[in-house]
Amino acid sequence: MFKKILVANRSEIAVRVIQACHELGIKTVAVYSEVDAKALHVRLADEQICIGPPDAALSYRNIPNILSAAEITGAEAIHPGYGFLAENAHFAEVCQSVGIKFIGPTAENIALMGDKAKAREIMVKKGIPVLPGSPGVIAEEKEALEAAKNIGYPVIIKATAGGGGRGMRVVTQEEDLLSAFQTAQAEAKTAFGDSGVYLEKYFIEPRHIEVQILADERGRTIYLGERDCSIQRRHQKLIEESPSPAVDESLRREMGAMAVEAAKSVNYCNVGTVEFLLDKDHRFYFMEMNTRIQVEHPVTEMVTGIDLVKEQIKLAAGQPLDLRQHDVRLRGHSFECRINAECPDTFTPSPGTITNYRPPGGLGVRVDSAILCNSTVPPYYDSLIAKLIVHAENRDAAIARMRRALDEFTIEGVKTTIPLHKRIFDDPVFQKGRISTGYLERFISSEPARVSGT
Amino acid sequence: MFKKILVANRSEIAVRVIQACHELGIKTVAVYSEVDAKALHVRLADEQICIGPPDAALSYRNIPNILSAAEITGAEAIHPGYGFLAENAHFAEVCQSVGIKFIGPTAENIALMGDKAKAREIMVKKGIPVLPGSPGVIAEEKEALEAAKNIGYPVIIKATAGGGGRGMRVVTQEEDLLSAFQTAQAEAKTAFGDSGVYLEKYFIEPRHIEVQILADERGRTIYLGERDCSIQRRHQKLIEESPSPAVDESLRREMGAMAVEAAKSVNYCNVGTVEFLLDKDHRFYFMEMNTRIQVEHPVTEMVTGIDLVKEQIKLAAGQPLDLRQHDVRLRGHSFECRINAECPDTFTPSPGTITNYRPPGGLGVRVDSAILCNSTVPPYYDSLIAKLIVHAENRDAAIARMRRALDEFTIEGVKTTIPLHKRIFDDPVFQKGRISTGYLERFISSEPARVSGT
Amino acid sequence: MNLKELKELIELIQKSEIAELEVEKSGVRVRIKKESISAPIATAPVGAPPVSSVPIAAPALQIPPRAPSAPTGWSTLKSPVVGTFYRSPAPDADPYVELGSVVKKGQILCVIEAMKLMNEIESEWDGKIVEILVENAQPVEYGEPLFRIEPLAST
Amino acid sequence: MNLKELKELIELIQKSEIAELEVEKSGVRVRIKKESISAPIATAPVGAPPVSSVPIAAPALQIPPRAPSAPTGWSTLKSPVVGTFYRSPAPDADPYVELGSVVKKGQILCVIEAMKLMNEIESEWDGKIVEILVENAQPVEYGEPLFRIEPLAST
Repeated sequence: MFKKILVANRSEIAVRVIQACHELGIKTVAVYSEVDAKALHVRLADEQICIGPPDAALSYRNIPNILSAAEITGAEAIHPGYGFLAENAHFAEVCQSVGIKFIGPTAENIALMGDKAKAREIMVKKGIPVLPGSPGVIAEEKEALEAAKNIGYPVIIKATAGGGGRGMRVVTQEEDLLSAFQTAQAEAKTAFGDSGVYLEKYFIEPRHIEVQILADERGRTIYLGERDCSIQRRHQKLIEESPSPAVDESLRREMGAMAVEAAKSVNYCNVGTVEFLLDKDHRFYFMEMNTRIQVEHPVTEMVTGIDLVKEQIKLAAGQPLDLRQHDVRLRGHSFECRINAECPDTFTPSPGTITNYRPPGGLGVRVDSAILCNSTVPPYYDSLIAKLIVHAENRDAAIARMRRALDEFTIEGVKTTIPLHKRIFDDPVFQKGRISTGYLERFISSEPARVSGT
Repeated sequence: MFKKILVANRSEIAVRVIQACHELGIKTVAVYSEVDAKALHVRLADEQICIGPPDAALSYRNIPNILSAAEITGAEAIHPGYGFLAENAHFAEVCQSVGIKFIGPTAENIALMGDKAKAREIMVKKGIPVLPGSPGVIAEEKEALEAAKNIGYPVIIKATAGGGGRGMRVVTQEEDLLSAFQTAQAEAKTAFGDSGVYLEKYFIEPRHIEVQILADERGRTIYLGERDCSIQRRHQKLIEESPSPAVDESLRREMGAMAVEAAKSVNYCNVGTVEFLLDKDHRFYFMEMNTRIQVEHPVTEMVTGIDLVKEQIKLAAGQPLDLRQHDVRLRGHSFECRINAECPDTFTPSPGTITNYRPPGGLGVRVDSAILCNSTVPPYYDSLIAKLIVHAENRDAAIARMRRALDEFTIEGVKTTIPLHKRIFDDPVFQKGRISTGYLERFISSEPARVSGT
Repeated sequence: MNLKELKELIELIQKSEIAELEVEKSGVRVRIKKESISAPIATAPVGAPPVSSVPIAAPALQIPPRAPSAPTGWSTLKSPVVGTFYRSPAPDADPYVELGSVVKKGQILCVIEAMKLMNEIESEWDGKIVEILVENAQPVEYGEPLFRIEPLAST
Repeated sequence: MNLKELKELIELIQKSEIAELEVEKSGVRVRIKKESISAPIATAPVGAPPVSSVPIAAPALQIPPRAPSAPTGWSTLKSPVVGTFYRSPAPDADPYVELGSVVKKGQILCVIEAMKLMNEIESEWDGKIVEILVENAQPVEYGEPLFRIEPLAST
């Protein structure tokens, strides 16, 4: 096992990694930009090294300074957290070349999964369902009819040069295709000066379901249930839960097996997440694989009782996975709310000084945060400042627990997404688990216009 | 189910009860003394009623004011927490007479278990092992020999008028009894002017093990594993854990069955705890039954996943227990550290204003507290200000987690027992689980003398 | 502490011949005192506020005021129990007192019902009722102000 | 902050003709400065330690002073990288500069080894080396002060 790990990150995930290291008896080195000198991760670590100015490109993404920091402190491994250098294949490679263990999968794993077209190709080869679509631009009507038939209705016609909904047409049956195809081409031509369009499978109210996997160097790979991350705004997840209200035991086993297959197909090692789109008919499609610990990993920890960051470090140290698939048993239900320092109505960032902070406590409540009273939320980084996670015996009880925990949560000095979370957890549609990736935009637009929240 | 509950307590347990009520959709009424006007339980409750001056006898123990508060707010039930009126049979009776549900067992249950001699008598009748001892004062040598033989060596001779160790003699074998008996009588005569002595079983390094039970009105009774509360100073528990390192599955079943039998023998209903002394040879003896929710209930919640306060409220509302014994499965290991506002070396209380507060967070860490930044710890009440609870996959992992959580815990402005907890969790003897009720006094006296801690 | 407060502090130090500074927050407390020669603090020019009274984030910590304080000289009779406030002994009876009533110490001013018991509340002073702070049949908590009384010179 | 540190502070203030105090902890920062008339700080009697160097368990809010600030007029050259500080290009070579060396802007003052690369660190000013703040072969972090340089009037 490692004796000392450098944590190449900041905020709550740096704190989370330092906690796991200390529980494993491993010393920690915090790196920080000048603006983070008083941050909690700096306080909690055994050693601290300033690696640059506030701009992340010159500090938290500064590969030479981070590696030098590891060198002068004698750290044997680097934990990248998420974001910054976590999915930078070059960084993983340089780490390897200088003999420092990168806590994550291999540089090859990262590079491969970062190339979405290549990853998709491999999955297709392995018989894993991927998002159906036409291979490229479609010029001829006949070609469009054939592609749509192959994909299966409904399909969406999109402009290759497109954006903002223009040149887009959803077609639910064959007889409407040709007219929609022509309109889309004309619209694309007018809007972008390019009439090129392509076809994709159109999903009505899909869910974002992802499967957590753990894999050791010998190829033993298990899955740890799924997370439902359908509550998103502009592809930013806001609330996650495990298990998904849409996944039953048999679907879980099926998706789990596919996720394990996806990981094995690239000789994946360490923690990883396979993201699927799940349609209304419970068909699922591979979207991509994330080769890092994820923001929402706690909900999986709560229902499985497995410490993913500790497991991750043990796997990186070359230890064999001592868990078997049958050891993984889900218990209860867990939610995570991302508390961002932003206006809960306009979503504009709200950096500043936190003048009062009291996290909720009690049974089944977990808070991952790096907030200290009088600490500042600098404007340079991600607006995520805390994660509120609850666990209870079932989904209804977990909703009740989250509502009371949100009520108890005190953060003053910056605006946060707490009021929005409260409104979502009060919504009967959400409470019934009738969510999809379109839920949040619809929920927000259905609310009466509001003045800046508290 | 109740619509509104009055919480007749303060500090962390009042907060705990309010949290459970809100999760069940029940409105809450906080009562408070003048000094607690800004306390967290007052803030969190839906309604607040001041019931008297700081002196608890005139506020938190003021039965007329508490019942009037319930009356004017329309509360249907009163949760007494622990301490104050929680084991006051008269209060339970008055509640019943005015039609307000006392959340706890019946007044008869409380009265019976409050009468230690009577409780012991009932247990003996039911075949439950009790602490062996002579029935009363022993005057004759022959009588002493016979009593000692019945009890079994080692025995302890105690002065009936005694205290402070005088008139006490431990006897490990029969041939030493008579001389010790005579000396004890003489010593008792000199010290207290009364030569009366009696005999009791003497335990070497016993453990305090207690079994949590749940019982509904129809008599269905289950046990929820045990808690080891051996870490005590002057009979005040400081650290509790579940499961006990000294209890294996077969002993757990045996003690559980006895605890259930003890509860059933008095038609017990609601939550309760049966306290046993466990000797080195794994024989156990009934000590007493506590007829309330206990300070240390969280460790049981962590390993069983069962919310005891929610269960307690449901039972008080007359709902049948929907858990069966086979539903109760222990998972992992849990510790609780009682954080008292007192000097960690001299144990003198340290009331004052909390100038900085940041509880630890992350996986497997729970904090039950009512502390707010800039809140005061008044000198009028118990010094318990927070409970730090951890849960992990096994005892070693739970120790590692507690150590890191203690390191993370910031409380400034008052002295707390945190430094003492850190030292105990660093102690290899404690880490190996070699604890008994004598552990803490011995540990403290074995430490080098220290100046006032931080 | 904001910029304004800091400026005040600095001005104070600059203007005064003696300087006394006390800062306390979040567990750190600094007090700096500088005197020219050894003039006692009492010689500080009158009019300069004592520096230690600058309010530096000083949260009140004991009993919060639950009602606006009365004009100087008025006394406030507070409820000694929790219950329901009644101005008269029975629904159809006259109130014990009205606004402007002159009352004697020991005279009953109202009853508070608690647990079906009527607690008669007596005046603690000789005086005139100048405010009645609770409506009839309203619940009151411990310490809740009931009446404001303008004391009369003791006869 | 303990009593001893406070006493030191007070003594300092009392003894010195000018007083400059900076206390910072837990998010509150207070800086008090008093000068007799308006003499520049540089006229402080040599021998009295600069007040700002009193160690007051002072985690700074923004960029922490990792070394005492220099007298006015001195410039501080800080490390632009993380690595190991060497005063000479090779173990057996002479140091680039010594205390008192007069250097030109752009002149190499030291190397910092990072990832097996030797980063040559150049002076940003014409001036005289008045302090060398890091020992040879010691690790340095980003922004760590390396040299104090007394600038010379530009030629």
